[in-house]
Amino acid sequence: MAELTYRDAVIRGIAQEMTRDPDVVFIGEDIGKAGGVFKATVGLYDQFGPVRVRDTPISEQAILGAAMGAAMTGLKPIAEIMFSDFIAVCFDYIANEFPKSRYMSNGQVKCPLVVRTGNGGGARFGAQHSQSVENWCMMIPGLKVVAPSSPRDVIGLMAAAVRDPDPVIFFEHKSLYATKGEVPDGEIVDTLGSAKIVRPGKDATILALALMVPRALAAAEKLKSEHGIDCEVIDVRSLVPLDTKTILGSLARTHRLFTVEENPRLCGWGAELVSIAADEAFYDLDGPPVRITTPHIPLPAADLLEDIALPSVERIAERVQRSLQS
Amino acid sequence: MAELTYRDAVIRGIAQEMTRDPDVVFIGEDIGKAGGVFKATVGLYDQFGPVRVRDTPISEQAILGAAMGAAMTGLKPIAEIMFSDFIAVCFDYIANEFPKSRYMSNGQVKCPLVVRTGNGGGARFGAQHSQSVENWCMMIPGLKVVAPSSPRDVIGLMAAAVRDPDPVIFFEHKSLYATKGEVPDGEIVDTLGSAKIVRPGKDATILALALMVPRALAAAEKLKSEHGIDCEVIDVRSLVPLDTKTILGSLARTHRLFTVEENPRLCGWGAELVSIAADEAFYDLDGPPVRITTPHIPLPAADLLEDIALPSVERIAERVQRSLQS
Amino acid sequence: MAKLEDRAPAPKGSLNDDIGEEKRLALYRTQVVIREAEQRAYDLFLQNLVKGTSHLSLGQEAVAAGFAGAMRPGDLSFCTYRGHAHTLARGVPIVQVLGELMGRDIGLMRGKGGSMHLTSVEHGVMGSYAIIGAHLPIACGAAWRAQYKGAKDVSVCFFGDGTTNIGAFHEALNFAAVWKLPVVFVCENNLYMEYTPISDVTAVKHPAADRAASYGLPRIVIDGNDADVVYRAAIEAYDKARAGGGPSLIECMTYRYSGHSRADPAKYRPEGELERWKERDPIKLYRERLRAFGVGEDAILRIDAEVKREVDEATEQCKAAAPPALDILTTDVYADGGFAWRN
Amino acid sequence: MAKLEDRAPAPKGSLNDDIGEEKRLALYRTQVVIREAEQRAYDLFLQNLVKGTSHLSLGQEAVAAGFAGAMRPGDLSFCTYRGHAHTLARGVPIVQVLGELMGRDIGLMRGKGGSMHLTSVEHGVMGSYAIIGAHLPIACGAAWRAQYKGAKDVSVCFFGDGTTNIGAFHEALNFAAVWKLPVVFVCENNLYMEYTPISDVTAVKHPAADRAASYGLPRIVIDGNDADVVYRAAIEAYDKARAGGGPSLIECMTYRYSGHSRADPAKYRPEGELERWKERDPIKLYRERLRAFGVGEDAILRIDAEVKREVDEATEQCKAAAPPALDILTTDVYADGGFAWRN
Ligand SMILES: Cc1ncc(C[n+]2csc(CCOP(=O)(O)OP(=O)(O)O)c2C)c(N)n1
Ligand SMILES: Cc1ncc(C[n+]2csc(CCOP(=O)(O)OP(=O)(O)O)c2C)c(N)n1
Ligand SMILES: [Mg+2]
Ligand SMILES: [Mg+2]
Repeated sequence: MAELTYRDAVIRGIAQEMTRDPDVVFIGEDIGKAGGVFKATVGLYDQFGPVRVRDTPISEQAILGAAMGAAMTGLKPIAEIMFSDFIAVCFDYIANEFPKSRYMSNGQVKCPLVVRTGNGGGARFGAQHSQSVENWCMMIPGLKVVAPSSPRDVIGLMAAAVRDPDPVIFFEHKSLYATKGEVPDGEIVDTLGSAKIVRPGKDATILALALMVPRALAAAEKLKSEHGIDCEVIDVRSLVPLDTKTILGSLARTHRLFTVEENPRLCGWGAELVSIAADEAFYDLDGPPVRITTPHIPLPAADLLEDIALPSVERIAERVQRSLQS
Repeated sequence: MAELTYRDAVIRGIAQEMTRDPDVVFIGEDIGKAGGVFKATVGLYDQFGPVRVRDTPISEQAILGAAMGAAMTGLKPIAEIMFSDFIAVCFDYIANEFPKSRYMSNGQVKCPLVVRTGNGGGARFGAQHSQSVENWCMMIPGLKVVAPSSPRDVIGLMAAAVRDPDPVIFFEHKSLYATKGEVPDGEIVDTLGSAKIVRPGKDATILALALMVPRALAAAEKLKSEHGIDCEVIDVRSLVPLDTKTILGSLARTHRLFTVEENPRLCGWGAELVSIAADEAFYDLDGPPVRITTPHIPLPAADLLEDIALPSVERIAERVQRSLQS
Repeated sequence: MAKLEDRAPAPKGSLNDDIGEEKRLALYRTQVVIREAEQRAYDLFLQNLVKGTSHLSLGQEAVAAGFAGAMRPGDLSFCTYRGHAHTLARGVPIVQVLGELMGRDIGLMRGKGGSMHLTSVEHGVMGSYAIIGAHLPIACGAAWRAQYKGAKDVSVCFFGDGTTNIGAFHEALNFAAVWKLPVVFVCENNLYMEYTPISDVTAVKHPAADRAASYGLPRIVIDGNDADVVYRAAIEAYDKARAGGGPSLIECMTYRYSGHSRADPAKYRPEGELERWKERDPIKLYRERLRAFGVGEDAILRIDAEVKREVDEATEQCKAAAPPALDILTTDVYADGGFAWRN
Repeated sequence: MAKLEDRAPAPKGSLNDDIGEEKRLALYRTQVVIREAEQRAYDLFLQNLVKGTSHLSLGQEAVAAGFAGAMRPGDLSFCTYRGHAHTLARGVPIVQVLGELMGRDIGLMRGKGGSMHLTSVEHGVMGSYAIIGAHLPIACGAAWRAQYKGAKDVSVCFFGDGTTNIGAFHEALNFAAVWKLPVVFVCENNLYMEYTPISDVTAVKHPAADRAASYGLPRIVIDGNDADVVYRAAIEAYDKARAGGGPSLIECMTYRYSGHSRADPAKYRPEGELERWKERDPIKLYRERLRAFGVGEDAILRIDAEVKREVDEATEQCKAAAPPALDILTTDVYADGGFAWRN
C-alpha cells in the first residue's frame, strides 16, 4: 500500500501496461519529453524511450487516426487528447471510425485502443477547456467509456482499458489530478462495467462519476449528520459497459434515485440512467428521480462563477433533502 | 394551397428567406450549380446567383467556420453539411465555437446562422451515411435544434431558423425528401420551440420526430383499429427550444409516455424527455415511460437489416400495446 | 483533356522489360475484372438489385490495377466509398463484392457494410471509408505499426482530388512525413468532386502534387490511365517506403465515366469531355500495347471471356443467394460478438 | 538563434520615412503597453490574483504592435488564447484585460470568458479562440462578409507555428485563396508548440511560409521582432486584401520569453537560447532605433512612465473591483439574454 496522487496513478497505470506488453505504445502532444501538460505522463519517455512514447504534431485527427490504424494491425495504442474539449476536432474518429469499423466489416476489423483525455471543470479554464464530455462518447454505439474517481481506479481501469479488445475512451478528471488515495502494491487490474457502492445507505441512491463522487460522498455525510438521511452513493465508473445491476439493485432497496452530473443538463448519462430506472424500476420508485447537473450553459472562467456552475456538496445535499422531505 | 415534396419545400423555404433578406447567403458542397446531392437546392443558384449561393471545397470546417465568421459580422448564412454524419468532421464549430461565443464574450458576439443537413436512415447507405445525430447537437448548450417532418414545417421552421438570432441546426430527413404534403401559398413562418399534437388521443402520449412522426401516426391508427387504444401523437419538431408545456400537458391527460427515436438508444432526446417527465410529472404517470429506439448499434447497409433496425410501425404499435395492456 | 500536358509519354519498352509478360497479363486481367464487375454492378442497380448507393471506377481501372499489381501479399490497401476497384484488384472474389452490393449473406461483410465499406482483411483490404479524408491518418497508423514492428509491408491509401482540401489530408501528410512512415498516398484525380470541378475549389492546379512540397515530398503527377506507368510509380514508391525512405504522394490523372454515384447522371460535364477521355480508355490503351508488344489476340480474348464468365457466374450466384440472417443486426458491435452495453 | 538567416536586414530609413515619427512612437508605446501589462499579469499570478491559465506574449510584442498599428478602425482581429497582446494592441483598456484575467466585474467579459477568450467587438477584437486552428476559418467568414458587402475592412488572424499542422489551417488557407478573401493569416513562429519544438513535428522548416505555395500564395518570412518590418509587411498585405488581391500568409520569426502558459517553467529550452533572443528584444531594438533616428530620450522615457502608471492604476482598480454578480452565470447563452432551452 502506498499513497499516490491521481496524476501519478496515470503514470503508474500506463507504465504497468507498457511493461507488460511491448505492443502498447503511447502518443500525444507534449506527452513525451515534456511529460505532459498535466504532468501525468512524466518519466514514461525516459522509461520506455522515444519509439514507444512519441510526441506528435498538433494534429488530433492524425493522432486518433494513427492510433486506429495501428490498433487494427496489431498494436495497442494509448492516445492522449490533451483536453477532452478537443475531442470535437477529431470527433469523426470517435463517432464514425473507431466504433463502426468492427460492425461494418462484419467482425473483421478490430480496434483495441485507449484514448485518454483530461476532462472536467474546476480549473478556471473557461468554456473551451473545462467541459465534461463523457456523454459525447456514451451516446455512440461501439465505444466503451470509463471515468475513474480515485488513484486506484485509475490504474485498475487503465489496465482494463488497455487490455480490452474494443476502443475505450478514458476520462481523467483534471481537478482530481492532485488528489491522493491509497493504492495497493503490485499489478492492479480492474474490470470495465462494474459500478462501486462507495457508501452504503438505505434512504436514496445517489449516482455520481469522477469529480462528482467525492462531492456526492460529502453531501451524503452532510445529509446524514444534518438530516439523518442515509444515502447510498454509487461511483458509476464505467458508462459503457454500464452496471445497471448494481444500480437497479440499489434502487430496489432505497426506492429513490438521484444522479449527480458535471456535464450540462441535456441528454446526459443521468438522463439515460433515470430513463432506465423509470422504465425498468418504475414500481420501485417512491418519488421522482432527480438529476442534479451543471445548468445547460457553457462554463464561465471566473472562479466564483465556475464554483456555482458545477454541482457542489451543498447543492447536492440541498436537492436531495428537499426532494426526500417534500 | 399546393402539394409539395419535402425536398421542394427545402428549396422554397430557402428561396423565401433569400428573397426577403439580401444578407441571407447559402454555401455548401455541390449545392450551387449542381443543385445539391439530394436535389434539395435545385434552382437556387440560378435564382440568386453565384455570389449568394456558393459551392465550396470539401472542407466542412471551413464551411462552418466561414458561416460563423460571416454571422458574427452581419450576414445570415445557411451552410449545408451534406450528410449529418459529417458533423463529426466539423464538430468543433458545433460544440465549441457557435454555441459558446456569445456566452464567453458576455453577449458581444452573435452567431445567427443555420446549418442544414441530411439526417437519418432508410436509404441503405450504411453506418457512416445514415445516422440520426440530432442528439449530438441537443446536448450542447447554446444551440437550437429542429427537425421538421412535413413540407409545411420545412418551410415554416426554415424561416424561423434563418430569422433566429442564435445558431440553429436544421435536420432534414433524407427519407422524407420524396414525401409530399399540402403547403399554403405565400410566406410561411413558424416559431421554434413549439411541438404539434398531430393526432389527439387519450390513452397514451407518443412523442416522435422527423421520419418517426408518420410511423408513430400509422402505429396509432393501428393501435386504434386493432386494439381500441387511442394514442395522442406529438411531433416534437424542435428539440431546443423544447416545448415541454405541450408535452407535459398531454401527459397530464393520457398518463402514459412513449418516445419514438430513430437515433441509437443511449442518451437520446427520448431519455431527456423521459427524465423530464419522470421528475416533473411523476405522479401523472400510470406506468413506466418507454423509449422505442434503434438499438445501440451502428446501422447496417442491407435493406432487410436496416428495416429491422429503425423503429417500424409494427414495432411501435407492438411495444405500446404490450406496455399498456400488461 | 485539359490535363494531358502533365502526362508522361507512353512508355517505351517491350514485353519482357522490367514489367514482363506475366505481370502485364495480370494487369490487363485486373482492369477487365474491374470494368466488367463495375458494369455489372451498374446493370444490377438498374434492375433494382443493388440498393443504396454505389460509386464506380469505370475509366479509372488502371490506377487500381497498377497499385495493387505492384503490391506484395501483406501490403495493405485503404480505400474510399469508391473502393470496388481496389478491393477487386487485391483478389477479393467478384461474388463477394457483388454479394455485398446486393445485400446478400455471401457478401464480403454479409450486407452489414454495403458498397461504401468493402473490407477484406484476409486480402489486405483494410477497409473502405466513406467520410472524406478519414482513412489517410488511419493508413498512417498501419504504417506506423509496420515501422514499429520492423515489418516490411507498405500501407497504400487511395483517395480523390476533392479529398485534398479536407483537414485530415494535411494532418496525415505531415504526420507521415515527420515520422517517415511507409505509406503511399495515391490521389486519383478524376477532375471532379461529386459534381463540382476540382479546379473551381482548389487554389492550385494539381490538388495533391502541388502540395507535396508542404510535406517535404517530391511532386509526382502520372498518367493514371496507363497501367504500366502506374505500376512503375507504385514500385518506386513501395521500394522507397520499404527502405525506410518515408511516404510518397502520387497524383494520378484519370477520369470516371459514370456519374459520381448511382444517383448522378453527370450532366455537369462539358460536352465532349467524356468522349475525349474515352479515346485514352485504360483498357483499350493496354490492349493495344499488349498487341503492339506481340501478345496474341487469342490470349487477350481468353482473358476477356474468362472474366466475363466469372462475372456472369458471380451474378447468378448472388441472385440466388439468401439475404443475411436477421440476427446479425446486433452482432459484432463489440469484440465479444454482441452489442451489450450493459449487464 | 537558428532562424536568423531568414530575417530581413534591419530596415534602413529615417524618422520621417514611410512610417514616420508619430506612428513609430505609437508602435513603441503599444509594445511597452504589452510588455508592462503582461509582466503585471505574471506578477498577479504569483500573488494568486489571476486564476486559471494565462499565455503571455513577452518577447513577441512587435508582431502585435506592427499588425495592429497598420490596421484601420473597422479591421478585425482574430486571436488565440495567447491574445492579450493583440487585444491591447487594438486599444482595449488595460484595466479591462487585467480585470478579465482576475475574474472581476470590470473585466472585458465580466469574467465569463477569461484569459483565453478576450473579445472586444467595439475595438474590432472579434474573439480569442482556445481550440487550435478554429479561428482561421472564422476569420475567412468575416472576410467573406466584407467581400460580399463590398466593405473595405480586412480580417487579420493570428496563430502560432504549431497551429500549422492542424486540419483547419489547411482548409482555411485553401478556402481563403479560392474565394480571394481579404484575410491576412499571421503565423507567430516562436519555435515551440507548448513544450515541443516545432521542428520536431513539422515536415518543413518554415511551418507556415513553406506551405504558402500549396495555396497559391507567395512565401513570406519576416523578422517578427522588428516592429517596422512587421508594420510594413502588414500594410502590404492589407493593401493587397483591400484591393481584392486575396489573402496573405505571413510567418513572423519571434520568441516567447516565459513558459507556454502559467504552469510552464520552460525547462525544455536549450541553454542560452532565451538569452540570445533577448539580445534582439523587440522593445530594446525599437528603443535603439528611435534613438538612432533622433527621438529624444525624454520622449521615450515619458512613454515608459505613462504606460507604467497606466498599468499600476489598472492594477489597483482591478484589485479593488467587485467580482461579477453571480446571476450572470446564466445570461447570454441565447440572444434573448438567458439560457432557457424549454418553456
Ligand atoms: C467529410 C465528407 N464530406 C463530404 C462527403 C460527401 N462526398 C462523398 S464523395 C465526395 C466527393 C469526393 O471527391 P473526390 O475526393 O475527388 O473523390 P471521387 O469521388 O472523385 O473519387 C463528397 C463531397 C463525405 N463523404 N465526407
Ligand atoms: C485542438 C487543440 N489541440 C491542442 C491544444 C492545446 N494547446 C494549446 S496551445 C498549444 C500549442 C500551440 O502552439 P503554437 O500554435 O505554436 O502557438 P503558441 O502557443 O506558441 O503561441 C497546444 C497544443 C488546443 N488548445 N487545441
Ligand atoms: Mg474526384
Ligand atoms: Mg509556437
